[in-house]
Amino acid sequence: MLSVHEPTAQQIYDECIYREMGLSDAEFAEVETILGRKPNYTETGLFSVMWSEHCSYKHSKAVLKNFPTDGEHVLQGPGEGAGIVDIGDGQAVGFKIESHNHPSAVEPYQGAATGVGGIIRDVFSMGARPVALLNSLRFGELDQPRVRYLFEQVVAGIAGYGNCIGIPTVGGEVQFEPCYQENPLVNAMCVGLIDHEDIQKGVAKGVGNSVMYVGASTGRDGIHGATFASEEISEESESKRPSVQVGDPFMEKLLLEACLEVTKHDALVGIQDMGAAGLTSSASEMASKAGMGMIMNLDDVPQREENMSAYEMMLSESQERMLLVVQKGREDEIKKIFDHWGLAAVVIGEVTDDQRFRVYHKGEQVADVPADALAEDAPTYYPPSKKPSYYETFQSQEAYQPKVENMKEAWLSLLSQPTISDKSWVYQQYDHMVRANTVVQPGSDAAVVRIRDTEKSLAMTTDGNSRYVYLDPYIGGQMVVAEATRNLVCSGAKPLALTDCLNYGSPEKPEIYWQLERSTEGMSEACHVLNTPVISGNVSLYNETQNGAIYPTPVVGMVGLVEKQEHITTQQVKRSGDVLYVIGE
Amino acid sequence: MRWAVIVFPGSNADTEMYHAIKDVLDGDVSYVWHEETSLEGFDAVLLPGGFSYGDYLRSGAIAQFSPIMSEVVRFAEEGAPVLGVCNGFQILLEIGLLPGAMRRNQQLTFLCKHVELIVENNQTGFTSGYEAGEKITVPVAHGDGNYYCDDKTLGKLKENGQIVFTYAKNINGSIENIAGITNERGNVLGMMPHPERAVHTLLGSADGAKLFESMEREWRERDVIRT
Amino acid sequence: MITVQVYVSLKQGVLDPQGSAVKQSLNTLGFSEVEDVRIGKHLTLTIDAEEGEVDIEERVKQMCEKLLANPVIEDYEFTIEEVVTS
Amino acid sequence: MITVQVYVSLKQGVLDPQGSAVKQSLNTLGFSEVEDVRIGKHLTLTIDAEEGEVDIEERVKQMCEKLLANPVIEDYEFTIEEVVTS
Ligand SMILES: Nc1ncnc2c1ncn2[C@@H]1O[C@H](COP(=O)(O)OP(=O)(O)O)[C@@H](O)[C@H]1O
Repeated sequence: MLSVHEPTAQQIYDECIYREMGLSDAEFAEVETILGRKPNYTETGLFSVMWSEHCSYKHSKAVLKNFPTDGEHVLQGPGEGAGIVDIGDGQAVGFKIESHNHPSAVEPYQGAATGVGGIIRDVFSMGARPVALLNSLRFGELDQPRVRYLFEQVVAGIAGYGNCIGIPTVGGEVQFEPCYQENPLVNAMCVGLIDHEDIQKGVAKGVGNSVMYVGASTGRDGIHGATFASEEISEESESKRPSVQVGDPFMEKLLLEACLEVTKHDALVGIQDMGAAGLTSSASEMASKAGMGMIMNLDDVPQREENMSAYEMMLSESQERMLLVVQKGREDEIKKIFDHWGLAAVVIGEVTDDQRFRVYHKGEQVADVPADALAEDAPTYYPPSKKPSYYETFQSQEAYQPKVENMKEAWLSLLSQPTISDKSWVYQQYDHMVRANTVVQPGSDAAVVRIRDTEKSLAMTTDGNSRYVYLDPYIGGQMVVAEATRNLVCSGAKPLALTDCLNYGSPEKPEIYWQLERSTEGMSEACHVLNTPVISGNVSLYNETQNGAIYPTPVVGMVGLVEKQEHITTQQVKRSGDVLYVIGE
Repeated sequence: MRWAVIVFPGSNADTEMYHAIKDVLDGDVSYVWHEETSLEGFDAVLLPGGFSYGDYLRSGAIAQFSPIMSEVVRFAEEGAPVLGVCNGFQILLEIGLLPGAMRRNQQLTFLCKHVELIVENNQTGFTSGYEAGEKITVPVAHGDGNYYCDDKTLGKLKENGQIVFTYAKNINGSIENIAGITNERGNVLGMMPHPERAVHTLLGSADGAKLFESMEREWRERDVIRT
Repeated sequence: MITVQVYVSLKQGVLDPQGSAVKQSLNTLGFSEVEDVRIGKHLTLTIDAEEGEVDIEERVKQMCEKLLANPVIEDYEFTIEEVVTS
Repeated sequence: MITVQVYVSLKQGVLDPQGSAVKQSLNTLGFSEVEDVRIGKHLTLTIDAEEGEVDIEERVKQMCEKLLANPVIEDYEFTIEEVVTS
């Protein structure tokens, strides 16, 4: 476990070691230009994780620009932990969805659990109290033992984390399709409530202010997890297995309560979760967003394992950690709050005005890079796009007209499809009632969670239908947004905004990039028409194996406002004798 | 009447317990952090659900050693009412205020849903507002709710009427469908289902309200006798 | 340094739902020779032996009885190994 | 009858939140000599040896790799004991 010796800057260059870390030759050359010299091992690591698809969105930034992101209710659009929308009376709702597909493919329980943990941190780092969780899952067909194992473990992992931390998992969806056999999708969404004045941002402002580390100590977990999430799953990823992290929901519960107290404290300047790419991304993003720099001393970072190198600490993805910027001289006030919850909060650095990100370890400077270079200046690609031949073929075909001979049989066979059949086996494993606000429980179109001491409630849903999107990405993209909207309206809510998770194959393949482009255009169109801006989201690319890519799978999480409790409507038939109507075409 | 809701690190159904007392009784209720050492001035103690200390090792095992717990034991021994729900029940078992132990649910998975309970004994300070044999609907949400005790203990539970609630259908493998039991004296109740989540029809059931009303009535009557 | 291995298992006669499920799965996977599975916990404690002349065995027994095992349903056993640190 | 004891433990370096919580609790209870706790599983398998001339060791290895341990985060070990039935 000792990291014996690290390659020198010259060796990294000569032996192209940066390639193993995920940087292309051109990207490495760009790094050299930025630094005016060859990067050392730690620095190469910083760039490789920050410029990975997962952190930089380098292949998807261009298409994301299409999404409408503002509206009169939007208080915070994409770019922070979660997007936030106004719901009146000084209150607001914050939410976001995120994928944990690759970790769940190798260690389904922990992969799913830490996915839930991560999205919860995104929401409470904004200062919002998480009030509900949802998810969207895709697996292969259930007749495969491995698929059953993945399915059971993913559901158990989501339950294990959400139930323990005490946030109700109120909804979601599960679909089964052969294309997900080796590449399951696990998307988790968290919804939080916040008062306008409590909204926090992840910024490192104020020269001399202290950078504090709180939560779990750092181990060698998930090193290179972020780059791992941006690669195809292969035999090789098997050997990268130790990069999977283990979640500790109990620690996160303490962290959640402590952070919500701290976000109301005026000594706090900024706060951000250490998610993918851990300390590196949280620190450099906070500095970059504020136009500032930062010095960090790794000797002060709480460590769980011995002899960790700077590289390992900077890239560790140990869970349940947060980075805070606190007014100089007021650190003890913040420490006191964490102390009550049995958590350590330690100063590990300070904000500078030189816009550089400098890291020290054992008395030596191990990294010195411009803060912006890691975050804002990451490369953007405009990959070639090509209409796939399957699409042309489908378009030229006659519309398919199913012939149903025996209505009853057809009906029953539909109902027995795992994708359509009852999901109570899933949602009964989730505590969907904890906190006693869940008015409409899983089993209806959207879940409804009341807001205590008001007449208002929030309706929420996750939706996706990748078969449609595969057949026609543009129309399919529209349909995903429309379905989510319908689910909310049926529940008595006015849709407010959405968050999305774009799960696709490799964007470096022109046919797949085309799917990504066309489907997001369709989604954007629907968002414009339905007045549901995109306030947050996540992209998961490279979802493919030797057997090909998954269907293009955009998943939408949408939240709506129910003004009065009497407006809440459920799906179930209420009384015999009631009349059924069909509305629409 | 003053109610204490004990909060352990990892408790997560503490807020609904608190609000149940507020909503049903408009009662005087306070949170008591587990590091406190006194229950001076309180008339009833509520141990809420959740995952105290992550439920690591065994549910409720570590929480039994929290500083407040020796005070809870004293409180119970003086005959004052103590209600433990879900994780609260598990803690009461671990510390020995109630007999038996919990195992993983027979189906090995967490179970959250509304279930039907039978009120087996309405002669307790917790259930006097129910009819004997009444069927009520209350949600469960647990992974370790499979109640176990040896035959001798079971015989005693039956003999003393300590089995207060049973599941109408066995949902988790508990012996004799046991959902809730009291101690011999009848002032400590532990139950896996969540009455505090069933105090409003908006949330699916209001059948749990009578439990808190019964506790308040019992206290009032005892107070009348005392003074 | 002393390493103590503690084994906590369900008392005989107490049904082990987890063990039964694992047995079932093994049988389904083709391991039909498996007749019974019982699942317990295995705790590895690292103990600083230098802290006074304590009776380690007695101390570990206390740990088991107070916290590590629940005597209502569980039995425990342990082994103590002296570890030579170089 | 053959009894196999299987020990499944978390790989070195993998976070063990359960072990940390138990260590904390032992320390608070006055067992300050405890420096580390790691928690794993202990499975006792009862195997019918008469089912053909199988290589028990190989079979148990397969069980571990297929089901009992998750090689991503866990290591396993086992011991085989012949039990003489009277
Ligand atoms: N992964 C999941 N997590 C939580 N709830 C789920 C999940 N999958 C399905 N559900 C719930 O089960 C119900 C039925 O789901 P689904 O079959 O997808 O219905 P619909 O097509 O009407 O959305 C919904 O209320 C949904 O929220």
